[in-house]
Amino acid sequence: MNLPIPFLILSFLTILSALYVVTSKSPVHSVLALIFTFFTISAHYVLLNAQFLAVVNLIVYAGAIMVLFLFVLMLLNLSKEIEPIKSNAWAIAATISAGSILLMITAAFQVFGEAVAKNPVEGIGLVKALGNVLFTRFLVPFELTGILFLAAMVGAVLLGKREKKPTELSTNETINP
Amino acid sequence: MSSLTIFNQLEISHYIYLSTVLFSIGLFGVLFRRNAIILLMCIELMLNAVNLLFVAFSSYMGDSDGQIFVFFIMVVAAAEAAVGLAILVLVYRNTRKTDVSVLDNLKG
Amino acid sequence: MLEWIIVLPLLGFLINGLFGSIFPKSIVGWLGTAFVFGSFVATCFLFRDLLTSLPGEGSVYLRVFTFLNVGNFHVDIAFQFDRLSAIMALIITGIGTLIHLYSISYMADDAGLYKFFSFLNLFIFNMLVLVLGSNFMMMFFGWEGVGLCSYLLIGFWYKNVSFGKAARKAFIMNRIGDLGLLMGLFLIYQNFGSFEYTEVFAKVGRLEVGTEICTAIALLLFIGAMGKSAQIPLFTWLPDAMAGPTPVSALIHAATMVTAGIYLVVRCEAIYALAPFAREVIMWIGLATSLMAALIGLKQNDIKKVLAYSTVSQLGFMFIALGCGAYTAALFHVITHAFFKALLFLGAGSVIHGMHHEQDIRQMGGLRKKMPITYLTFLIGTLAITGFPMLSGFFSKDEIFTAILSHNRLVFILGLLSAFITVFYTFRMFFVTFHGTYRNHHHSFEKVHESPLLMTLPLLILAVLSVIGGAVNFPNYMGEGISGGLHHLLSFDGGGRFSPILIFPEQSFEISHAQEWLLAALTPLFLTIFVVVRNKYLVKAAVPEADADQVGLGKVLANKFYVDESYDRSFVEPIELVSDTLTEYVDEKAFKSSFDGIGRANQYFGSLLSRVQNGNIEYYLVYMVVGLCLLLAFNLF
Amino acid sequence: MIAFFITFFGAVVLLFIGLNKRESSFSIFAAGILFLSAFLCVASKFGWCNFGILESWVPANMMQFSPEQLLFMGLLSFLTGFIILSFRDSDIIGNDQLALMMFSLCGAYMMVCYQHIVVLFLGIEVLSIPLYVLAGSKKDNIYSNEAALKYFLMGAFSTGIFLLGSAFIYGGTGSLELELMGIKPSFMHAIEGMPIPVLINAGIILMGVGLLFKVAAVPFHFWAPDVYQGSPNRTTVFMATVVKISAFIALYRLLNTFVGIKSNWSGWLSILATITILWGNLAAMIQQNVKRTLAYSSIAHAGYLLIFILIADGTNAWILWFYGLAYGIASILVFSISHQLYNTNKDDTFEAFNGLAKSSPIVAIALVIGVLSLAGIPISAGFVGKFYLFSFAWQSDPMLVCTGLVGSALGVAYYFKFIKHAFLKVGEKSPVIKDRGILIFLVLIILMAGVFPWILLRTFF
Repeated sequence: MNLPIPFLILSFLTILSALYVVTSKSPVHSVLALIFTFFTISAHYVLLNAQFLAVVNLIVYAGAIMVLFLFVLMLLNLSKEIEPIKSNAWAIAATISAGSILLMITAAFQVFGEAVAKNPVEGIGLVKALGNVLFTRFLVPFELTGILFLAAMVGAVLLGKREKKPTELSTNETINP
Repeated sequence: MSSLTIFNQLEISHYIYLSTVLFSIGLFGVLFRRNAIILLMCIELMLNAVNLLFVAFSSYMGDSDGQIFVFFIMVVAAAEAAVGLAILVLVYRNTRKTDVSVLDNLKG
Repeated sequence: MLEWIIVLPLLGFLINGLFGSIFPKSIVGWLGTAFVFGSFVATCFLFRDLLTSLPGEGSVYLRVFTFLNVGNFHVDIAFQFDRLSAIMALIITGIGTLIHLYSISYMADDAGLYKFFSFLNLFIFNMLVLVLGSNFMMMFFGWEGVGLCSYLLIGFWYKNVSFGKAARKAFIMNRIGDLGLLMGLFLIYQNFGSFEYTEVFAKVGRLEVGTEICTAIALLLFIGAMGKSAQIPLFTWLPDAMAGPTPVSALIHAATMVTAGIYLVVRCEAIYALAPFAREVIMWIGLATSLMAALIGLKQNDIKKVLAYSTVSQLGFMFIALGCGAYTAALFHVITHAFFKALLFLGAGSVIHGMHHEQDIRQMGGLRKKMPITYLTFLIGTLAITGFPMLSGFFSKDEIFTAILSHNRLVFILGLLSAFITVFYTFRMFFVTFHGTYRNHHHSFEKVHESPLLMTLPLLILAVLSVIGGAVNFPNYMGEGISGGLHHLLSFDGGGRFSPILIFPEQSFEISHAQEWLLAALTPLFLTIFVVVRNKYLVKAAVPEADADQVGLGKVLANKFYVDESYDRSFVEPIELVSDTLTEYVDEKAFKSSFDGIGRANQYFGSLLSRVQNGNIEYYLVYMVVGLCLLLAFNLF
Repeated sequence: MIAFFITFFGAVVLLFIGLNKRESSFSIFAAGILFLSAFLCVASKFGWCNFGILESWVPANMMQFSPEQLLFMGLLSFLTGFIILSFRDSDIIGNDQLALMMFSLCGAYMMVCYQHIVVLFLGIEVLSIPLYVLAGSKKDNIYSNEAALKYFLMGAFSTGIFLLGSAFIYGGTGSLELELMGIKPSFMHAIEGMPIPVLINAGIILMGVGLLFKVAAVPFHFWAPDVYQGSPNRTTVFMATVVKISAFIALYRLLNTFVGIKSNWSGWLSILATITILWGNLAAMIQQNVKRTLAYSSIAHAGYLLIFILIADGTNAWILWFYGLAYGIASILVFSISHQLYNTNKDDTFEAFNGLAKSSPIVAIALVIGVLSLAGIPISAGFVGKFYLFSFAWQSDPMLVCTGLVGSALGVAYYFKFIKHAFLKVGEKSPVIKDRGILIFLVLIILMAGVFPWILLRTFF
């Protein structure tokens, strides 16, 4: 196990910030920590030679989705809300449940090992290569995401608009990244 | 390129463990927190752990399907977040709360 | 002709069910009766052909269409009118017609008259499908159908009263039986590749006696029979079913549906012939049921409950006969039992009608003056069920006992005991109801009236049948009955008779002269019991105790004859004690509570599960993750 | 593919023509489109018409339109058409909701004919996202809100689990294509003593759990009763029928890929099937609320269908088709009657059925037939479906069949509650039941499939 230093540091930061996301009392802090986590994950993508995804990850997740979260937090004025603290029993139950999943999977890998052949190909993570695949092989699913977005948009509008005056939409929920 | 040299030193098991840990942290958050927005964020964290794993496998096997899949996951996560937040706002409008444990009228 | 037998009741159901509400009330009943009568006439025509035809001919097979035909499955909707189904169909449509006729008057005041008649017609239809179907699937359809009708008709008068518990109990017991039946059917299909009777029995015929698979199938089918025919331990639903209108009790819970189990066993005679162990089980369970129900019947005060327990007891006799391999005797008893038990139930209905819905025999007494026809016919029914010489019950019981005697002495003695108790409780009911003085305080004696002609006519017809019904199958030493008796109709003598019936020749039950004498000597014994009962309930006019004060038995009896006391001490008291014990501990506590227990367990588990479903999403998520953990742990390590 | 086009563009047209208007004619339009799409599916199965041009640009390793898939798509489209038609008078009819339901149906199509996990994943999401919205579409109703939030949170959570599973499978087998995924594990299984990699084993479980959530199998069913109860009736019946059936098709196709290592997943799946059957039936017995009872009954039906997944061998998908048809039609029938009764009585317990036989006997008979079909009593389609299922399963797993039989036996107790209340109790109100024509048509389908099942199967399979 000689781990490269950059991987170690990045992983450490990722896990640390992820833990902060789930334990932080303030929702805004959680959001910020989550954005930081996304940055570190993007850095992992760079390590893995997936440059395009690294950028997309930042734009989509950190740039759009998390802004949406922040927006809703601000809108509902939840940033100050102190969440009722759960009892210790809950903490224990949650820890045991999540921990046993973790243990189970990692222990299984320890026992049986994993069989993934290392066969890196130069440059598959670049826009050109990915775009080529996306618009040939994956054209159909790509088109189908259109249905997904349309459905999500119609749904968000339906939930967001006010009953009395159907023409007036409350804009905030209908934003679609 | 320096990232390539680092890449050559990495083992796939490192990424499997890292993603599993991240996934479990997200899972723990889902179980532990009560605020619906935080729950949603924890789910996003779980999805990111999966993304990381996909990218790692994809790079290791030299197969681009994994990275395309990640692309689709991001797309779906965005749509899901939009609808999820809309539902949340709706619930907030009626109950003035985002605490999931308050909503337990349906049971039995 | 065969199609009309089946279609007519269905038509009756549809017409009454769909348009009954707009017909005038007077038409509805006659319409329902007419359809069943039409079916009866059709059955008679076909039966005449069967009687006059040569052995092996005369049976009718009607394939309507193929129900399932995919892959290896092949199930036809097909009907078969052979000698066994002919007898059953005659009982169903014949008794059915009489009971419809009776119901016209009995149910005249009911608002849901059209519903009642359409359900009755539907029942007749389903019962006919059960006995006329040419394969196991058809039988199963009918089986489920009669269950549904029984459920609807039991609950017919329950309008607003909650009967959840009783219904659930009846349900669970019947479903346990159905489960056994279904699994038996699956086994049959798996092993013989078909559901068609002829094909299955042809394949069964090649197996050897004692083959395990036959024993398994036989036992599973018998579980089904237990449920429908109310045998231990699935019998307690039948007394509860008496809550329905009396004609329903007469038709479904005495004459027809409950004998479906007997039909099933006789139909599968080929399988049972190869499973001696299963037959032994059937015999002992039949014996236990017959004894226990008879003992419990001793202490019942509700006139319908007495009859219900006596039905269970008589069904037990039939199963004893089946266990001995005496299929003809069992079927014979089905026929005579249908006559006299329908008669008794309808008589009881007439009494209840005359008494303005009073069912407690302690509230009756002296009714013979007011209801002469009912009294007379009821007397005939009572004599028939107790096996009074030369009445129908005598011949069928005689045949059963002959079979038992040549099979197993211990069973013979215990069966005899049960028959004696039958005499005891039937006459007890009879005397308390019709003799003595009137004891009801709610209605004056003047208001008690004889039932109208529409109700007494079926009683008279059934009474005649109960008297002469034995002629269907006279014992050999008295010459052959109608067309040579049932043996002639059913048995297999290698001469190419219609084969689905009794593939294996029925053993003949030869008994020695000494044993014949023994049987003959039983008559005085019966008379002795008759005298005892007469003494207690008629001469001394003892009124059965209310449930509350069953202790002071001796005080009730006047200390007239020492012999009476000794009879009581030596004979009556022990039996009544056993009966009390059985009623209180075994029936109430063990069976009822164990089935209530199943119901309660369901309830308990159900509420446990719904407590898990507490509405809080956090718990749900934890449960899901725990489930996931268990799955992973189960599979990965 | 034609079904996709028609359904999707139909929904888009509906969105445009119906802007800010609420009319029940939209429902008829939508149902017409869905019946057309169902018809075209069947037509292209029989080769009456050829849409090869449309399908030629779909790579065979993404989606596949075999006759079997076409029939399943036709079934789903047909059921959705009936749902829309029989709930025309739903108190909130919006063209947007109809469009969302049709989008959701597009997702169901994807789950039927996927050949690549990406399409399956997109299908699940396209199916679910409109449903999250539809569950909460009674916006001022707190129960509806709760249902939406519960469904959404748990659904998103299960999506995460599903994705982790597919990542594992991807790593373990090196591919995301359905055809290629199964090769490696079966090959490894064939070699003596070679363990199946953890990645594949765990991946199958995790992906399976993602789909088992959608079909509401115990212990991933907790959302079902609550969400079914809280959602608007039309959405509930859509969830109980179309969503469940399509998820089963997806699960069936997914696990059938790994049929080479069946011993690795059949164990836990049969345990889940047992628990699901018992749990669903036991919990249903004590319910008073009609929708909750039907929700638990649908959980029990999921249990029976899990038995199918265990016996599926690639040639007997017709069992699933037939069972789905029988279950779907009967559910729509019972749900729509109870919906209309609810509209009259404002009572969602069994008391709402009181006296139905007297006030409208035809509806009561329709109800009886629907309930008998759900319970699996002869001459109804449900019986035939169960019969096929159990007799096929009997060869391989008699214990499971016994559980199934016990479950059905328990089931009758609560199904007969409907009949008891409709026929034996007296009700004060006489409900207004519209659309008897549709009810009678549904009854005819049930009886037809129950009495002449093999004609139906011979025609289609």
